[in-house]
Amino acid sequence: MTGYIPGFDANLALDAILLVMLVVIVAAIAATHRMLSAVILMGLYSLVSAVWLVVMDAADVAFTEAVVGAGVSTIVLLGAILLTRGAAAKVSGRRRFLPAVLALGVGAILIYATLDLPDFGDPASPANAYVGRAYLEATGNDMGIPNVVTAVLSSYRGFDTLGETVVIFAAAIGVAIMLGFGERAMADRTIEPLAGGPADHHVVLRVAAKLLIPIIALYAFYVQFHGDLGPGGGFQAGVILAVAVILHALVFGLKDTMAAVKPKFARGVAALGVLLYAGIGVTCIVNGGGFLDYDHLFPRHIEAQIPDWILGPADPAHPHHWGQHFGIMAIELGVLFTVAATMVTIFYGFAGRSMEAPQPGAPRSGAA
Amino acid sequence: MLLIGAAAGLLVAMSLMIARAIMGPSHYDRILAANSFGTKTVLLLAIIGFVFGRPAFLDIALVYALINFVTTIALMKFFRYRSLAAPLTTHTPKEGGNG
Amino acid sequence: MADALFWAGGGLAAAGALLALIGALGVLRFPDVYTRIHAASITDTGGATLMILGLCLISGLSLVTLKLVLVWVFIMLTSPAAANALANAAYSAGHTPWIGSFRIMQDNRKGGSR
Amino acid sequence: MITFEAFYAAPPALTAHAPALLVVGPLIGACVAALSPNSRWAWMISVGSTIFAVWMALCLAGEVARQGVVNYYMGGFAPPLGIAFRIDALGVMMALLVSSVSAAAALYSGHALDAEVRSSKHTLFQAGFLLCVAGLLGLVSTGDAFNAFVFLEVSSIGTYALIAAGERRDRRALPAAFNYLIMGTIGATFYVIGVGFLYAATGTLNMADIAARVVTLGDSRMVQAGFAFIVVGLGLKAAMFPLHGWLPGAYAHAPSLMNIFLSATATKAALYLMVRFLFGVFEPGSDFAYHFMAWVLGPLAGAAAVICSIQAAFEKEFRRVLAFSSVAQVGYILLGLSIGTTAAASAGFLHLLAHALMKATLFMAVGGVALHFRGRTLDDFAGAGRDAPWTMAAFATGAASLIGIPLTAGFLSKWRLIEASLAAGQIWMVVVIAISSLLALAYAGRMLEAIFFRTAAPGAERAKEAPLGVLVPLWILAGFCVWFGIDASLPESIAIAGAQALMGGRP
Amino acid sequence: MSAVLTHFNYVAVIVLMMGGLYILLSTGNLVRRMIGLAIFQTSTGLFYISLGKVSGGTAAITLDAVSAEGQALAARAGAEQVARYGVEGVIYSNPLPHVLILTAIVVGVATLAVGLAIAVRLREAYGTIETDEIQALDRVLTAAGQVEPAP
Repeated sequence: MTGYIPGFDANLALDAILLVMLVVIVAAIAATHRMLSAVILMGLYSLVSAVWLVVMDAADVAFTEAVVGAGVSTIVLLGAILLTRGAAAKVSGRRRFLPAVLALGVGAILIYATLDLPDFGDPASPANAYVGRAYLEATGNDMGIPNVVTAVLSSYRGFDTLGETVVIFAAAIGVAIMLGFGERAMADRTIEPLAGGPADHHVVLRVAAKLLIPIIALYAFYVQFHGDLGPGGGFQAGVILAVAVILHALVFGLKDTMAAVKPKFARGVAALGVLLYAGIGVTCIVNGGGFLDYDHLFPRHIEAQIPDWILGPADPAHPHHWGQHFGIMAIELGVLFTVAATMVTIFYGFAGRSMEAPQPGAPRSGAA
Repeated sequence: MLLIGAAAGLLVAMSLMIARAIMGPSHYDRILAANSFGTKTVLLLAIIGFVFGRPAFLDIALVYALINFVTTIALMKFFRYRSLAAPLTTHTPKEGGNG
Repeated sequence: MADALFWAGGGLAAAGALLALIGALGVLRFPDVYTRIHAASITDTGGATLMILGLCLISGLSLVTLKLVLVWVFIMLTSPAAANALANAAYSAGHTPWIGSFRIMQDNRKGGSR
Repeated sequence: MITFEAFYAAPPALTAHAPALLVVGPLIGACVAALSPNSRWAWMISVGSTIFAVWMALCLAGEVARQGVVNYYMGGFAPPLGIAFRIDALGVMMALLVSSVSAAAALYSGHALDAEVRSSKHTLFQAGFLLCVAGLLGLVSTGDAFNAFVFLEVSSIGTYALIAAGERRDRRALPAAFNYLIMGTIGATFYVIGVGFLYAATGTLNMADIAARVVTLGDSRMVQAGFAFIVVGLGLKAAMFPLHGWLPGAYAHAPSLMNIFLSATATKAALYLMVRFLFGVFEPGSDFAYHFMAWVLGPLAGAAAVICSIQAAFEKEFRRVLAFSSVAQVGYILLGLSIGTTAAASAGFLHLLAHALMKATLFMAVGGVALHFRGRTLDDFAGAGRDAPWTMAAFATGAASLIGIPLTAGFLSKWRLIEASLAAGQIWMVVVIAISSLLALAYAGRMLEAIFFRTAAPGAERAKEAPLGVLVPLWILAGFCVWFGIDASLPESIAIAGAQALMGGRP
Repeated sequence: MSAVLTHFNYVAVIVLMMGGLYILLSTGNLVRRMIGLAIFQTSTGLFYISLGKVSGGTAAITLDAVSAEGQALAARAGAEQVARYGVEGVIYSNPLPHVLILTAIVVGVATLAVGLAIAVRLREAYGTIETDEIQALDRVLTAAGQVEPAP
């Protein structure tokens, strides 16, 4: 049996508590001028909002927020602070006034508008009753996979996800244009092990990391291929895979990691992922469907050759949807490639750029 | 009911951790709070799965346990070494690093 | 039988939460980084073990149990490693432990700051 | 309408999928460019895929001429479940504009990148450029409100880094790009909030579907808030008057490739999206959209046309003059739209087209001269007309169009605007256009005076004629400026068809 | 339930948005601005998710109504609700906002990465990441007629 307890709306209570926590954290971020505290608090913000997302039944989003907010964003922010070394200047009272008025104004408009919003949780609201419900009803027949979010993400609104993948690819290009691929770190001496005290023996960490990295990679593939059935999918898996690489770099040094996963390789894989995704779409066109119409991914005569043992024998009520299954799998693979490679590229860009000597004449901001 | 009590206990503990993370005083305290907060989040997620009748969502708890570790290492390296790129050695640099 | 397991599991989970709560109080009240690490890591691992054991009892034997065990393994692998790294880093950075000096234990306000 | 088949030949199978291929072509091109071994290859891919986009846009134009509106269902799912592309005459105009300007800019980039960007970054730069093109093409063709956000961000995120890459010539590119990133993201997030309210009110994301359901809601606060956030958000992206602060820096300090491409297309695409919301989604069922246009949009547009022209007249740097003038010209376009008649809207669209062409010409001419020349202020360009006559003649053509001298595209579109505002009884708009044109005469005259009537200071760096690879696309653009000034039947027919499609047969 | 409770989620999320916007606008530090921007974007996502929650619903990963899980969920929601709003015997929350916000989160992290990369280059070119100082430097150099390329 599952441990469900009737008669108590734990949902609402949790929802409220977590939201209050979020507000407190944001207030603390606004109050601190220490960048590092702000980053740590951002990590907490992500954690809490991910729990909240689970409470809101948004399991896939929670998954993403977990890997992105708590993982990648924090590390990228740390890298940026390392390279900018700025404690934020204290905000003077004059500069606080106008932003506060603006923020309050926007908030007032928003709250004014929410008065007309349907009640929270109303199943009959337009948002929940119209297209959202239609997806729930149609997915079983159209795609035959349990995770409706994955179905909508990669098939019904697959074009959005193509755009999302491209955005990520664009970020890889942007960071690479700005910061390079860590070439500077490769040539630089600061990458040598830093001088440390007698306690700088990280045996425990190295052993733990050695154990964990393969497990993380394995887990990424589980998330990837389990995405049809449970929360997860290409994006989450890609970030997890990248986290494995990042962990390697953190523990064993960027140089070793770059020797194993070459920056050029990462860039190529990022482009290949988008190509794979777009290529699947074009294949559908070639085989007589619309763009990304996975029903036409395979020509009929090839589909007839696919043996039954993969998904069980055909059932007239629920046809196989080979095209949908394979199409979703393939594009999720493309997303995995692009996302993993992009995250690694971004990490290389930030971690691999050592601090330059300050320019003569330029004012230096205070050390962190 | 007990599970809800456990969730409530965890929530209180998490709030205390937020207080520690805001108060500091040193950055190591903040990392500690963040890390401990992460562990508690993992547990809370596991319990929520049971309370809401969908224990299959343990996947999220699982990924948290992993990510939390990596973030803590990154934070620690940041404060201790001011670099994300340098390797963590088992030797002192004189004996030759692994880099 | 299932009911008994359910209550036993719930009890274990609640006990774990209590432990976590106590640990959190410790983190809030203890004077310096090392004592706080001590409080946090012991209760984290202990509380997690109890709680996951409890959840395992509730779930019975299934894929969920496997995942719970995995979560436990991860916490056991990462939490002490992270605590070790943290203490290591704090020590190398020049934080001196305050243990052994009872007088300072009482002086909460100065605790742990650089 | 014109038969577009005269311009292209494509198998019907390709034509049927032109909406998707229009976007996917540059997208695939971007990936291949990122993988390509050197900058030569990347450049060829860039040119090839933008020309492919032009071809697809022409195919689409033929389809639109035949059917009126082209709908294309992504993944074969009809809206509201799936994402649909919806392209009418106006959309085709935008697609043609974006793709052809991008093709001209891509041709130009062969020379420009060598001078402006580190050679190791060329392949990445071309890839980013193609992503921007794909994003804008998707933005103008999509019929889905959220999909539009995705494409808005596809184009923007590429743009931010590419603008910042102008740091090699001028480090002010960095703060400008950062500022643009902040403002652009706030704009995009506002847009998302607005779409969220519309979604809460209607339950759908397809724009046609939203429009059909908004009508039944009457004066809902959700719709009002959605309207406000969408307009402000897109106004930020389109550099609508009080929200234009990011634009001059971002355009003026970007590498010249981005400079040409963005000034001609990026704000226009955001503007086009806003227009579609204003007229296609909100206007049919609500008074407030009408009031907004008459009482907010019109006055702000007029203020933009005057104030930013004054700012342009006092600027010292060449590109900044042109950038401020861009904001002023966006004001003209909005003036036309705020009147709310079909004639005025079509005049606005005509001006949109004309302005895109002339700004691309002007920036390309400046960029072409500046390839081997570090000058940036008006004084630096003294005597450039003698040193680089062909390039500067094209510049003069563009400037004439900017002022609105007869026989140029700019004249005709301003004339139509004046006609339309007279017909609507908005005399003050005629006054605004007249004042702003005088100011345009002032700032364009200053530039022309420096270029043609002054001699370079002795010892100063001299301008050089742009290479042939720049002159060809430059004169193609300048040629369009003149052609559309003499015989405007093609753009006008598109603009009128577009306005009619938008207004649904109002006067 | 009172109106306060039914709209509590929206109001809390809006407060978060305001917080993000305030952090973004009030500070001159570029990295801090990016943090504010990230909060602003994320909380917009939370707003969407709030719209898609269905009370008594569960995550949109379909399960069998006759399974133990499915029956427990149905029992919690109540038979009448399930009959009216359920899909094959189980009430699910709306999956569409989840999909949209997945995309938005990705866009957010992309923006964050690019913005921070630009901030890092700014630091290298100007030696500071405070807006005021950057503007002052620009003003001085522009007035002197010398605008240097970044290193």
